Amino acid sequence: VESGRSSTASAPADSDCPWEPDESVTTTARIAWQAIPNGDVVVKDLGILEACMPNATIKWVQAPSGGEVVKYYGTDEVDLGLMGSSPATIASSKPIVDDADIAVVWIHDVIGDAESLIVKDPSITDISGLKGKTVAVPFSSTAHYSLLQALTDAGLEAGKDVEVINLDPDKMPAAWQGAQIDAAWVWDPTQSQLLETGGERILSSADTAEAGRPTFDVGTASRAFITENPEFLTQWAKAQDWAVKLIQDDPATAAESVAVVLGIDPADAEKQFAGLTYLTASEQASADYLGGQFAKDLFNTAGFLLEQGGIEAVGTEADYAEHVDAGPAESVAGD
Amino acid sequence: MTDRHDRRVEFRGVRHHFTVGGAAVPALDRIDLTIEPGEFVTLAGPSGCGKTTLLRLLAGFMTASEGTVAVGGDAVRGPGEERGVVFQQPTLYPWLSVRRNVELGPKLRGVSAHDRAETASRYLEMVGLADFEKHRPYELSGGMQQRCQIARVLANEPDIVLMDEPFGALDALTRERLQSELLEIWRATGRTILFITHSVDEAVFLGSRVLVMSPRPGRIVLDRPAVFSDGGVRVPADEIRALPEYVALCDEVRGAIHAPTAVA
Amino acid sequence: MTDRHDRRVEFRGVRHHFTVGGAAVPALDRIDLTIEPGEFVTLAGPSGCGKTTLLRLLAGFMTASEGTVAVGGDAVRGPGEERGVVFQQPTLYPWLSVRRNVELGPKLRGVSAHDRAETASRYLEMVGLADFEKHRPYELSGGMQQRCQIARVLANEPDIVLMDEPFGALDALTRERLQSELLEIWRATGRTILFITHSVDEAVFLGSRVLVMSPRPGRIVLDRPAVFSDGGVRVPADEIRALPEYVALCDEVRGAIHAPTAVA
Amino acid sequence: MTQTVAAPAPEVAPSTPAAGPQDHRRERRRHRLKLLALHASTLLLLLSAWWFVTAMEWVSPLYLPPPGDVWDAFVRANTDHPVAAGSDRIVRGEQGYYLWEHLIASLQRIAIGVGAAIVVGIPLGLVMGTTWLGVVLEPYLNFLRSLPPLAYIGLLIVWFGIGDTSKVWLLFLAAFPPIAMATISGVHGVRQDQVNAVRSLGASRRQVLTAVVLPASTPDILTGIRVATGFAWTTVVAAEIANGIPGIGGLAYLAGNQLQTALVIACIVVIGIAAILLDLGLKSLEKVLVPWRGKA
Amino acid sequence: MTQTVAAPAPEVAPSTPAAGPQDHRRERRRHRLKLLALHASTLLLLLSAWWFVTAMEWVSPLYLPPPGDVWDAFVRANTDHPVAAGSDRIVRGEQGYYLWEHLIASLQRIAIGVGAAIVVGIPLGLVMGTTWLGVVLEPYLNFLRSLPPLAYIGLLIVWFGIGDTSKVWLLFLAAFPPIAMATISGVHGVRQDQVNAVRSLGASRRQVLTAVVLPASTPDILTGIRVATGFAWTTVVAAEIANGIPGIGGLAYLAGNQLQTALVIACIVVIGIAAILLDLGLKSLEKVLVPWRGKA
Ligand SMILES: Nc1ncnc2c1ncn2[C@@H]1O[C@H](COP(=O)(O)OP(=O)(O)OP(=O)(O)O)[C@@H](O)[C@H]1O
Ligand SMILES: Nc1ncnc2c1ncn2[C@@H]1O[C@H](COP(=O)(O)OP(=O)(O)OP(=O)(O)O)[C@@H](O)[C@H]1O
Ligand SMILES: [Mg+2]
Ligand SMILES: [Mg+2]
Repeated sequence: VESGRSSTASAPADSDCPWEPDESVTTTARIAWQAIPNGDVVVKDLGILEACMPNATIKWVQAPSGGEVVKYYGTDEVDLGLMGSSPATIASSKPIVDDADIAVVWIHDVIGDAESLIVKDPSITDISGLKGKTVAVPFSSTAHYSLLQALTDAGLEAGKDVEVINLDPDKMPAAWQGAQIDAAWVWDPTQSQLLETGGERILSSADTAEAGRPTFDVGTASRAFITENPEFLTQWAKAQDWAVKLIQDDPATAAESVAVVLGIDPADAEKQFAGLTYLTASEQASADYLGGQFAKDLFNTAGFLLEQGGIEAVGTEADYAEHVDAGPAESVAGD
Repeated sequence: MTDRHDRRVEFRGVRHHFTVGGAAVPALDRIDLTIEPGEFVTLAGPSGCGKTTLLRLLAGFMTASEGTVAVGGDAVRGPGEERGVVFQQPTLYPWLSVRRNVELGPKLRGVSAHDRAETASRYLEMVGLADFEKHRPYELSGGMQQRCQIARVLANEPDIVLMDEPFGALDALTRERLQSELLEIWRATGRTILFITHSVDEAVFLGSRVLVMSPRPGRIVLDRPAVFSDGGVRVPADEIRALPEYVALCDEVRGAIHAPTAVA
Repeated sequence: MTDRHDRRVEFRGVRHHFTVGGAAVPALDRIDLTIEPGEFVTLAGPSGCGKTTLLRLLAGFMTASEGTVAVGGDAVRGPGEERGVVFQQPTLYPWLSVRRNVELGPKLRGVSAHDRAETASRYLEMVGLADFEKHRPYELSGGMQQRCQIARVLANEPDIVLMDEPFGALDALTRERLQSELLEIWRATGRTILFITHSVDEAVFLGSRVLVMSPRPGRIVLDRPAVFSDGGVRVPADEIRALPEYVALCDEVRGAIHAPTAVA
Repeated sequence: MTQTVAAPAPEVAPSTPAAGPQDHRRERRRHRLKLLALHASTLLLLLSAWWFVTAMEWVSPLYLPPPGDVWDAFVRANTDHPVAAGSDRIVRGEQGYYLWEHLIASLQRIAIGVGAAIVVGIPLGLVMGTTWLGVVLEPYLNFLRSLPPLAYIGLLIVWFGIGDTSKVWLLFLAAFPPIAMATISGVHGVRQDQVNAVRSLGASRRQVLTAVVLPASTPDILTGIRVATGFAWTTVVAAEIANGIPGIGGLAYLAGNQLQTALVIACIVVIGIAAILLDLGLKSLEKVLVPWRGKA
Repeated sequence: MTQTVAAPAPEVAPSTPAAGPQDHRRERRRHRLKLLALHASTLLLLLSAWWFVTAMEWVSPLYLPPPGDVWDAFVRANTDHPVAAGSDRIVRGEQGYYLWEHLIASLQRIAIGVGAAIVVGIPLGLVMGTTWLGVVLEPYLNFLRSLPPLAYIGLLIVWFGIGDTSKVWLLFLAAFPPIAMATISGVHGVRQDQVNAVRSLGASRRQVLTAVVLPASTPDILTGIRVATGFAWTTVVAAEIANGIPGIGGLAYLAGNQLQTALVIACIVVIGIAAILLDLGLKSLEKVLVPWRGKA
């Protein structure tokens, strides 16, 4: 059995390139993807890249986490990859920055209600009520970052006032059912599961974003690859932009693709769109995001991560700006 | 437990074959044999004729392909403590010392530590291994292993003693000592003994009944009573061996073993 | 390879003790012994006196605690194909058929399939196992296993044949046949043979030199030349056994084995 | 499963009464039928217990879905089906492959990994069991066999990429220490006189290994291979977490992340059954290769 | 590590020339020293190879940091230190525990898990190896031992919570199949005549097991325990992924997620050394319990 077969038994109707294909791109691109409901998996499912760059070779590599994607960069196994903003920050900071030379070229989504703090006891209505309780979160994830941020903002110290334990999302319902945990900061499908079994959402990443600590799922690329393959990245960004618009304009169709890749129900997939904010190329290129603010977000995240371990030192804001490249987004936004 | 004097051994129409590579290899042809309680049966026959097979059937290690083996009227369904077995190849437990090997049977039967130590000492003394009681079996010579095995079986005081060439690896002196010890025990306790040997002299000297088997597939071709081991005839061994009846029986046995006609 | 006639065996001041539970158990006391090439040395002695230990030292399975064992002038440093060993307890390979066990030596030496098949057939025939060549060793009787071992060693044509009670589990007839076959081979090839036996008759009948060991720790207490196995004396076995010299030597050997003084 | 019938077991219990040869064969057939019935009823019992537990809602279907759901997931994973009821987007199995294709992919990896482990582990075990190399290498072997796969999969990816090669290496590294250890243990259990005998026949060092030590250790080696294969199965998920599609472990991992418990359990059952069948094969190999066990 | 010196090995090679008893002791001391030197030099060689590879930057420090970094991480993990250079927030070790505390926590779990596996696995193996129960249960044992921990850890959490109990259960479930299998294999290798002999001495079924089958299988069982302990070590990360602090596997997992490779490797080295020491203990147990190996 060969790997790399497309998911479809019958090809979906619109697997043609939505615009004029660029036959001049002949590069080989290895793309790390993750099972997250955003434009990336829509592009993958519909074969946009393959259709729009018929002479390029696209290899999709499924990765279990952003940390893994960073490692793949370190050993030159991939050229592009999706990761959360935390791993992206780690990858842009000492010491990892010496080994993985990447830039953020795309924001697949801004995490909103997709990751949220669910509490079991309905009488707890805000985060300060968690004092003395146990909260589960997958460590090193964007959710972990958001939780710690929210706790800090509420004047609570993890480990002292609140017991924060590492738990993978798929284990959470079990611990929840057994009353082993009082709350969890987690994403779908576990989030919905906990909500269904009587949990209440008291905070979400949307709130932390408002408080100035946004979390993202970002598209990254090796800087060497960016330099050598500008056309590829243009086509790639075009595809991502197209997918973002598809999610916005025709969520049902996009949800179908997400459902196929994630192996879930399209209705669930469509529901999950609501918790994430998708940005078009022009929005991304603006000063609010890749055009300026995003480097600051990385810098802020780094300052926070330093306390948590994982990085050795926080670079300057300019250092982080080097690892943000709005070029591909701009090239599409300019169209 | 059945009384000792009911322990009659009966082979009824016993045949046995082994299966080797799909083919049946006959080992015992047709054995009909009754051993009365208290008999000292010696069994001789050419190498590979089926002596061990017969003994193992009676021990309950295998089931005959045909016919029945019964002890005290009950078909043999497996090994039992009333039938002690001295194996042709010493079968001792390397994880136990010589003494503990000998004590094993009484211990399994729940005999008190003191009593079984006494029993073991007696039999270890008898077979000349008192000095070696702390050794492990693999630290004994071949003949010593055989003696240890004999002590182990006798210490368990089985009604029927099955011995497969027990004295085969012993020098003449040790052998003679053990022969007379065995006779002593037999006379004193009236146990049934089935004793396989290659020595015609031993067979005639010890047995109250001498059997000879034909070459494979084994049948019993000679079955003679013998009286030389009988307690009544308390004569020195040398003199017994010089008796004309003794020499005659030896010759008869030797002739039966060598008879080429015996091949069925 | 050293020429056969240089294979003189020398024990010089050999002592050996085993360590059991921290304590030293002496097995061989002080052995000084030279065996000339072509001698047929028979070795007798009470059970546990150290015969096997002596043989294993020469075989190279162990190193003497003291003194040296040399063959052809070179100290023995391990087993070698020029010294074939028939073990006291049959040591055959259960994953090989009887025939392949016998063929093993020639095969290891790279003898062609055809030649080794021929050799194996000859020796299997000799020990009477031709019909059992396809059996596995555990499908043989005890005596048959011993014979298979003998065939295996002889088929490898070692210069020095070390045999530890090789005929112990055989009936008289088979034993006599193998005795004369062995003598035949010895006379024809001039091999050196060290032969442990408990049978005084066998020792005297076969040996060109008869040794007797004292009880543990073993020393050599009797060392006599014998001529009865010599090719020159082609007389029927019965007549040899009736010779007064024969009877005298037997008595001397028996006396030496039984001598209580021998305990050092 | 009827193969297990002939399993050699020391007759600790009294044997059955005497019976003629025809009786014997009939007896055996009856025995085999009885065993089949036993197996079937055990299985049925388990299945109904499962069904009962879920029907009573003692365990949330999130952890243990009813057998019916698992069956549905199994069927779905083996067919082309619409992505959702009513949708006209037809997908093939799960993640683009039928379940049996996922299984075959994993089986291939296991076959190569365990195959290499056998090829490397047995000679290594023989050498380590018989020479000073064993003393030197043993700590490293122990080190290796204590390492969590998670610990070194990163390094494997560096060296062998994220394709099949690194997965096969992971399975190899999981499978070969038990084989090497079993071989060493087997070697240490070889009767010294069996080695002496063959050396007296003139065997060289190499010949001692091939002619005696190897065959005498075969029972232990086979047990080692069985343990190693089982271990490889448990490692297949770890190996396939990264880029493991097609692969039944990778599928189980992805499905687990999506809380699709029925599919996870379908995968597990398939893995388990495949493992049972493989092990039966290895066991019958044992019967062919080591007929002398317990006899000599 | 000098313990391994006395490892029994079939003397495949020619033995050393004859020597007196005093010579012997001196010889052995010399031998021991030689081995120590051998071990030390092998280790040194490995360390310098490691250092060289990283110094030449052949492998990214993301996967294999230089020995110095690992040492620093090790020291840091065993001391109170500021959370980052210049910060005045002092933290204790890593994740609030010193590294050795993490190790002890994991060791406790392994001890309980493997201990229970021994207590359950040996009797189960004995029974399965000698009765019809083996035939019935074997498929399920094989099923169990093929399951990836990931597959059932969810169920364990449902039943036993996210505390130590579920972790110990996971370690138990990993450790007991190899022990049971090794026992079964050992039972099948018991010489039939040894069983016959004890039955002729009047042993009951139970007594046959305790007096003969168990001791005769001891070498296999010990190998099984060694294999199982190794498995338990490899499983400790999986067991401690969920809420596994303190625990050296949990620490390694978290450090891996944070791409702190030096700390991961420090954990791994500590795990490996602990495993080597544990295994040496088990091996010397073997020497005490089974002195007859290879002799009878
Ligand atoms: N397990 C077995 N499988 C196949 N054949 C066997 C088996 N055991 C014995 N035989 C065969 O059965 C025959 C009789 O064997 P048995 O051991 O009873 O002989 P024996 O009279 O005791 O010989 P010996 O005096 O040499 O011990 C032999 O031909 C032997 O090959
Ligand atoms: N491996 C061993 N460990 C300890 N002691 C041993 C060992 N092998 C032999 N012995 C002791 O050495 C002595 C001589 O043994 P050996 O086997 O040489 O006797 P033997 O003359 O061959 O006796 P037999 O005629 O009974 O075979 C015996 O007392 C025995 O207990
Ligand atoms: Mg016999
Ligand atoms: Mg001896």
